Amino acid sequence: MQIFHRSTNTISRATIYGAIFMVAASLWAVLELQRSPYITYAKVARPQPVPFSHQHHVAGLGIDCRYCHTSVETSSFAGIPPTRTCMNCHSQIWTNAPLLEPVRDSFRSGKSLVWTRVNDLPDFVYFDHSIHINKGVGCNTCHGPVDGMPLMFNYASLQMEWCLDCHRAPQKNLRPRDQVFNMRYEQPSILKPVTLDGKEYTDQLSLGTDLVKKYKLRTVADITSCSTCHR
Amino acid sequence: MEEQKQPVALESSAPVIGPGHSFATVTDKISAIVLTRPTSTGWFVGFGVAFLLTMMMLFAIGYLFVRGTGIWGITIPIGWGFAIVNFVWWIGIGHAGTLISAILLLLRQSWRNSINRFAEAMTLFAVSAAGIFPLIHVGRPWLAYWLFPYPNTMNYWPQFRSPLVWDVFAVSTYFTISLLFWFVGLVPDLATLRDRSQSRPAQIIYGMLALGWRGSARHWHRYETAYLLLAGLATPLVLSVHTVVSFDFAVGIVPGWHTTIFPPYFVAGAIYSGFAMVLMLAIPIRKLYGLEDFITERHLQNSAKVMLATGLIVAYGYAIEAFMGWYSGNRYDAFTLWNRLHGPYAIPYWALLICNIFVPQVLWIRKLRTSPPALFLISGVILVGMWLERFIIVVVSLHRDFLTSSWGMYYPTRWDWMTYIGTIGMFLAAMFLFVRILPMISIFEMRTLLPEAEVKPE
Amino acid sequence: MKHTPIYGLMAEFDSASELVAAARQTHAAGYSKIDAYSPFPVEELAEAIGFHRNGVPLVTLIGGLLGGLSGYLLQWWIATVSYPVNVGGKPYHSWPSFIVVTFEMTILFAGIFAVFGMLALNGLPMPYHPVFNVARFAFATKDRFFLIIFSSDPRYSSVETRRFLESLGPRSISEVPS
Amino acid sequence: MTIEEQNGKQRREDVCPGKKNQLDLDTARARIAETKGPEFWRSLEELAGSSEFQEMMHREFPKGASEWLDAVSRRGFLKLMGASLAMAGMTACTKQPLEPIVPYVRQPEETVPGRPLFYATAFTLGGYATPMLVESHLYRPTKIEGNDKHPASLGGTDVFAQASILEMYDPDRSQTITYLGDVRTWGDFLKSIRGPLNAQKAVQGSGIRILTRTVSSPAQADQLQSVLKLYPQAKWHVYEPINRDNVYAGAQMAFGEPVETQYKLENADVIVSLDADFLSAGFAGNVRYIRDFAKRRDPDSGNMNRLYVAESTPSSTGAKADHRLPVRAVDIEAFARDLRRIWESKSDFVALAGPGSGAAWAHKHEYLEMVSAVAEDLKAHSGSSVIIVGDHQPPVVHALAHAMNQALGNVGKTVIYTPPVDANPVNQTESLKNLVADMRAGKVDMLFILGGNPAYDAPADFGLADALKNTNIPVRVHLGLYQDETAELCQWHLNEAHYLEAWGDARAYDGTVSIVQPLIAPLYGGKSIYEMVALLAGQPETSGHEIVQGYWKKQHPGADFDAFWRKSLHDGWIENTAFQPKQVSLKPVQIPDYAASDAKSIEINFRRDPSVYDGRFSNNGWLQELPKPMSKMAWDNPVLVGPAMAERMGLRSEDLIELELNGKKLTAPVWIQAGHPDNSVTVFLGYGRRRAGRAGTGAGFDMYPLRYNATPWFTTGVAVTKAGGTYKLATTQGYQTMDTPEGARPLVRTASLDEYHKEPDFAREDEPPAELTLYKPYPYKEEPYAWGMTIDLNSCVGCNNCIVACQSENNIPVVGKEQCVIGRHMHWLRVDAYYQGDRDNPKAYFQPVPCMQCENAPCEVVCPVGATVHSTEGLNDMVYNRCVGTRYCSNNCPYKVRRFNFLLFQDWETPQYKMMRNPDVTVRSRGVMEKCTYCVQRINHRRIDAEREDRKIQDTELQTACQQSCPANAIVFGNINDPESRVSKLKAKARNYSLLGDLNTRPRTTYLAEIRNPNPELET
Repeated sequence: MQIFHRSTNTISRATIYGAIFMVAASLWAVLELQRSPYITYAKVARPQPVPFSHQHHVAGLGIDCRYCHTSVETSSFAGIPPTRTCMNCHSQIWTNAPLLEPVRDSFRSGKSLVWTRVNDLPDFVYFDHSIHINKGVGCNTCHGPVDGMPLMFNYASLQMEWCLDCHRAPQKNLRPRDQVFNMRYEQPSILKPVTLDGKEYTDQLSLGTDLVKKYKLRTVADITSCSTCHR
Repeated sequence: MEEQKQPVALESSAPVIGPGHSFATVTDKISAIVLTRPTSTGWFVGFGVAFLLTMMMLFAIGYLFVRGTGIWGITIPIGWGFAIVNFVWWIGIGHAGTLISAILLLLRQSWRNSINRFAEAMTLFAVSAAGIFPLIHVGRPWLAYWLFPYPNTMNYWPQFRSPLVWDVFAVSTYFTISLLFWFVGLVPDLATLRDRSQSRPAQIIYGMLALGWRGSARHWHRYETAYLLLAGLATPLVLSVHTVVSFDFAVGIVPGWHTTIFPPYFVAGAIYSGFAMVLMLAIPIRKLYGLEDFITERHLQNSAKVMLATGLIVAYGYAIEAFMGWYSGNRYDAFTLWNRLHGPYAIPYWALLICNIFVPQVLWIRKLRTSPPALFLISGVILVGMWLERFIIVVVSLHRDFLTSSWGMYYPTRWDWMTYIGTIGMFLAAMFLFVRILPMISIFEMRTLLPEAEVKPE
Repeated sequence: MKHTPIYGLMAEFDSASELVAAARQTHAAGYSKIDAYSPFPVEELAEAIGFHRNGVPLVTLIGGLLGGLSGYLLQWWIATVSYPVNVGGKPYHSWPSFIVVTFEMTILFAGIFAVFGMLALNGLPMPYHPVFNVARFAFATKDRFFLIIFSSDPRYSSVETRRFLESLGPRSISEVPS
Repeated sequence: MTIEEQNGKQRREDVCPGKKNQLDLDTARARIAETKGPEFWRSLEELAGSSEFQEMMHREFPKGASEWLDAVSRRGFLKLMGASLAMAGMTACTKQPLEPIVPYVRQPEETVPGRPLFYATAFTLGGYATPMLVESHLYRPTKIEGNDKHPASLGGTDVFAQASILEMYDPDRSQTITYLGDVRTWGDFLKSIRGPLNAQKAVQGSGIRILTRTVSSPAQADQLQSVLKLYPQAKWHVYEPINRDNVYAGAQMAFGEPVETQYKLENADVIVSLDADFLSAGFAGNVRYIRDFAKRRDPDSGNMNRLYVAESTPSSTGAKADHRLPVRAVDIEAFARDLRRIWESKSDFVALAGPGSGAAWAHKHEYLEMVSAVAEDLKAHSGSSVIIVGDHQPPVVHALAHAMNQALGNVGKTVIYTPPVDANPVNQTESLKNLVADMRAGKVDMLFILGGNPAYDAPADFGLADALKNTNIPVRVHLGLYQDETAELCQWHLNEAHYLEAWGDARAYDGTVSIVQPLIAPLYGGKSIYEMVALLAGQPETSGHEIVQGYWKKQHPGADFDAFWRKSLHDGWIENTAFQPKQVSLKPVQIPDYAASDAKSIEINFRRDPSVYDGRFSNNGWLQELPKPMSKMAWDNPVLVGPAMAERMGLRSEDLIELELNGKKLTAPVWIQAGHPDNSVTVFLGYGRRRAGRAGTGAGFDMYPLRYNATPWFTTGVAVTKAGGTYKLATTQGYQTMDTPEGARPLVRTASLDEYHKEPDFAREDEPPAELTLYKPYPYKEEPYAWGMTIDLNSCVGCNNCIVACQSENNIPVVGKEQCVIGRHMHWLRVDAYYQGDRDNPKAYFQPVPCMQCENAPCEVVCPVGATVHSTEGLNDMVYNRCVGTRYCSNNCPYKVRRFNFLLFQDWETPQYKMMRNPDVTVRSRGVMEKCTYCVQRINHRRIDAEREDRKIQDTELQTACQQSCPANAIVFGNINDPESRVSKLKAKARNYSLLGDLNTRPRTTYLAEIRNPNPELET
């Protein structure tokens, strides 16, 4: 006595292969989601009380990073400029631009501007700007072409694998200390060599390896130890 | 396969299958339980109770997730309590099934054919019950998936030197293989049910599960090979699982844990408790469903003998532990021994010795070996004893270790008990469902036991 | 007799012995495309219908090797290449600790390959099959034994073959519509 | 606070080593020129002044402050300048919420966001100041460190000072001014007070009574004097339950004037303590004394001191004694007399007045031996010995001690006399008695209770609470940190500003004056005592800063005042304010005749509690949960009973007993304390508070009802009976001996000085040699740093200070009594106490146990997720955010130093606690294992600073929290790869051993075995 129709043979096999495929696909999707901007906010501009443009201030007006982020060389925290810093100029120029009203209001009332944090690490991660600057990690190495960002967003995923990528091979990214704040800096190439202590470098690797020695970087084992960032 | 054909086998004891049975009677009797026999109110009552207990477990676990493991009695220094005790206990019980189906198959112990099916089912349910505990006992269960190696954004991996990771692999492998073994065994019987059942839905469901099995000679040939290979694989596996579980302790440095005797006597203990559970299930089932012809005195006898043997191995294990405690001259091990005998948990320890060593010795007596009530009772005692053994190993070793300053005591809370009893409920509920919807005895293997199955040479 | 194409001729027997005997004769008679069905495994039947090649063991072996290798290599790679960390002063490549997982992976893969290999080689699942068209075939999973000669057999002829089967003294013979 | 105050504030050097940026004049002047004070505090106004914050504060139960769950208000409040408070929502792979970041409007130029500043100030207890430095993150004080420059501490602190930071942030502190329970403003108070005050002018203030605690502050004393000038008839009363009346009375008896006695223990070869617990917090000068005592305990120095202790209640001092004799407090006098008698005239023992003259006495023989041996030893060390008497001993004993110290020629060498630190050294009990008398006589119209909680802690027979309630005092004002039992009985309650919020000054035990400078604007806008007294003195508007600075301007007139002031603030004390030794001459002392005590009748001792002192700290969770040095008891004050007595009465620990004294009955649980003298019980004050707060209310048993004016410290004649029933006590160490049926375990290893000289490396248990391994050990030697620690069991006096320091530094939660009972306390560092030998007079040992940072760490191997692994510098890293909480590591840790968050122990809601936390340490969530990290956050900061300056970390610049605050210098931490580091040198010592070394865990933390220096005479 025949219970099933012919077609069930095909159907049953199809379902089996289908199931296997579906499981694999969904797993892959989850892993992708983890790295997606939806989770990391990478390259996603945050809402801000004032549409401050780094592009205008850095590229346009050529203001140095440290003018606003004053403690970047001395402290773990780079520093967010107090309203007063904005007003240094904006008490002269754009004095009644409606866009800047929140700033003026803050300065009048003494109530702080409440920005949305852009490069926000989890609270169990302890990052120190000063030491990275000191070892020759350029601002835009991590923050990306800030001078090209009308609205600020974090350039990298800021996920652990991203940190490790550099901590496992710092030579890939180091540059001379005097170039750290140079937004236009390019890694050495045949066309654009970089000179350090009179020596000309045409490729990043040799430059990086020398800088690792020159700046006395700790070993990779050292800087990939857990307590380097977690404590 | 001589003795396989001999109802009256090695021993002049009862046959493995009652007289006067044919392919038809065997088939009908077993499939009837599932297909035609009306569901008794007893079944509903039993299942209802078991189900309620399962709900209680879920409630306890829910509350656990809300508040944290602190609702249990665990503390520092006793970081592991009921959860791990129950885990080891259940896993141990889960050893009988695969052992019966795999090892006895390889040893051509044909009497196994009538008990392997529900022994395997029992294994699956026991392992599932066990599997719950390691998952919920961690502080942050929602992160338990970190124990699996998967490509993650942290570029960080499980730590493969830890016995807990070994556990994850051992237990999940064991469960998967047991499931496959069970299902493969079921396929021909599902086909039988497919062809026997009258209702359309039943036909479709059983038909789908039977994968269109039609008993072709070619299929049977490959089937037998695969089945045998699985048995061959499952045998070392079943031995490895409790060995790995014992590593959880043996690898640690805690006095009372750090000993090389653990793997063998954990395995023995597992089989010990496993058979006890099999008997506790088999005895009532054969009575309720009138299967005395298939699960005969012979089966009870043999199981009893296995218990007796493994029980003696376990006893040897205890003896060696005690001996090493004294012989090693290590002040910590020596104290652990003293603490077991005279410490605050002395009563459980003595109770364990009585349950696991002294009581089972009555199995030397033939009369008791063959008396279902007695066996039922003794099996119960053994299950309690084996639970106590795990309690002694986990809790009593931990509560007084190296620094006297950090000694402590362990008192289980109501949540500990609810979770434990709940898992028993879950286990029983699953068993109830199993006997109701699947053939609890392997029909096709029973057929092979019949004289008419023999092919007369021309 | 309808015009539906015939899948084969099926003879029903009462015992395993008869079936085996019949199968032997059929095979001897030169029929190659035949099959036999029994409610339980009958050892002699496979060779009786002339079936010898069995791929399952090989598949299982492959599975085992695959599992074992991947298990060990994974651990080795994690511990020494991907993220080497100093755990309790042990060497990165602490191979003794890696044995357990390697073993379990071997068993797991071997088992899975054995089962699914078997099913695949048997062409299962196949819920629909012509033989089920024969009503009596329901007893193939109870206490009856069947022998079929497929119509695809070169020596098949509805008349000749039927006569041949009858000569084997079956309980009954039925045509299997496909 | 007002502008000037802020500008007046001075920063101690930013204690990030290498960059010693002493404040130079210009920048300082520049700042003073800069008048932007308010902005200076802007962030804090937002925090303390913001509406939702105030609202929160005024709620009755701030605990359930739901509005703080809303991310912005909470985070905005926390993440000032983005200084992350490490609110680790430690779940991986979840989408992070958008977080606000709130910059200043105008940033004070001295602040570098992300770098802490350190300010010098002082903590005052019983009038005595403990100098200290306070770590401040963006004007949030987070951690108290010892002031290593200060002569009175040399860098140590005591538990009360350490824990006082929690008190400041206590959400249960009184947060408003109330009149009969209703919220009022300072203005309301001023209005209502003006009339009555003017009325008092007419009668010269004859109706004004001011009750303060002990005042050592010159400025405040000066204020009060001026008040008394304004109102000649007004009276200033002083009372503290833990007072030094007997000390001053004893001095009076001996010298005819109340002088302060100071000890120079660094010069003492032989120290005799007559019931004086001079090594524990609460004893004037204990921090410095511990340091000096420990310095002389080094067995290798060749001049190790010897300590004899005859004491009633077992104390850490007794535990450190080379010879200890349990004597009931009443019999200490006899001991003193006998001592004197023996070395004055070598009379025979029969003539002794000692205990048991008459009654048979268990320790008679011991006693006789001890007295004579001590006498001999003292004689042998004339000029280099010292006799110290406990504050609670009667004047006559003090007088005897003075006499003996004189006769031994110790004065000027080991003992010096100075004017009293107490600015108004009246007999406080008398003072309070008079006050109550006046109250009852209706002479009091206005009563100002400034600090203190007399309604709770006054002698029972004064019935002060009753007097407050039932006598007609028109104006009763209470100024205090809490709405306590006294506040309840006063119409007006003013919320006091915590000392970390207000200006002030105070004297250390040696007289040195420290300026108390505020670390933060008053969280609840409280007033300091100074401001309150100023009001009485008729200057209601003067700020604390003006008062204190003004006073010192008077003392130090002249142009250089600014420099002087800044230096004083910066260093933490005012130069040349230490008292000069005072020449005093011994009067012919009329020692009253000895009335032998009744050896049969049971004695009861009232003692300050090692944790909550007199009860003022009873709402301080850190202190409540701090295991008391000897009993390891937390959250309770059971009655201590000696083993002999317990046996006789069939008592077991946790049994309830009934104490009856002067007809008053009181039921409390018993704790059997080894070494407690027979026929004597000890009760600790400060518990059973009714209105303390969420931690203190209801904890323990109130013993004050038994404490009478006549017998404040001890008396015989208490009736002890079994009450039936038991009471669960929370002890963090259930088992206080190293003995097991299988023999004693070598945990604390000790030897006598002679044995040590004979066999210096006796402590080294056969540890397996490093090369005994199958595989290549990790090459730590190649690293620039390898961190290690030594703990000198000889120096450690078990003062518990390290525990609190660690708790404060590492955001360690308080779990409460119930959790402690099951053994879930969270202290990363614990101090084990072991007793050995005769239970009636055992030897006692302390052993601080942090994480051993084993090189072969058993915990790491078993962690399935690699949440605890080794760093290249040998740290046993614990990665909270990776931990899934299997607790396997803890099971496998032979030292059981790992702590697990079984429940959500951290308070994630109360905003004050969030402000208090150390932003450099992750706040652990539920289900996570945690443990000592060697203060890795400090290591990392120092390393980064060092690397920025392209140098190595110096040995002295990096200190763990426990090490920094250890008064005894028992804990030394450093780089063991540097042979020159202190830690390497100590590890090279023969008596250096590792705990459970035979397990081959290779701990980085090792111990220096304890060496005792017993008197050969007494060695039997």
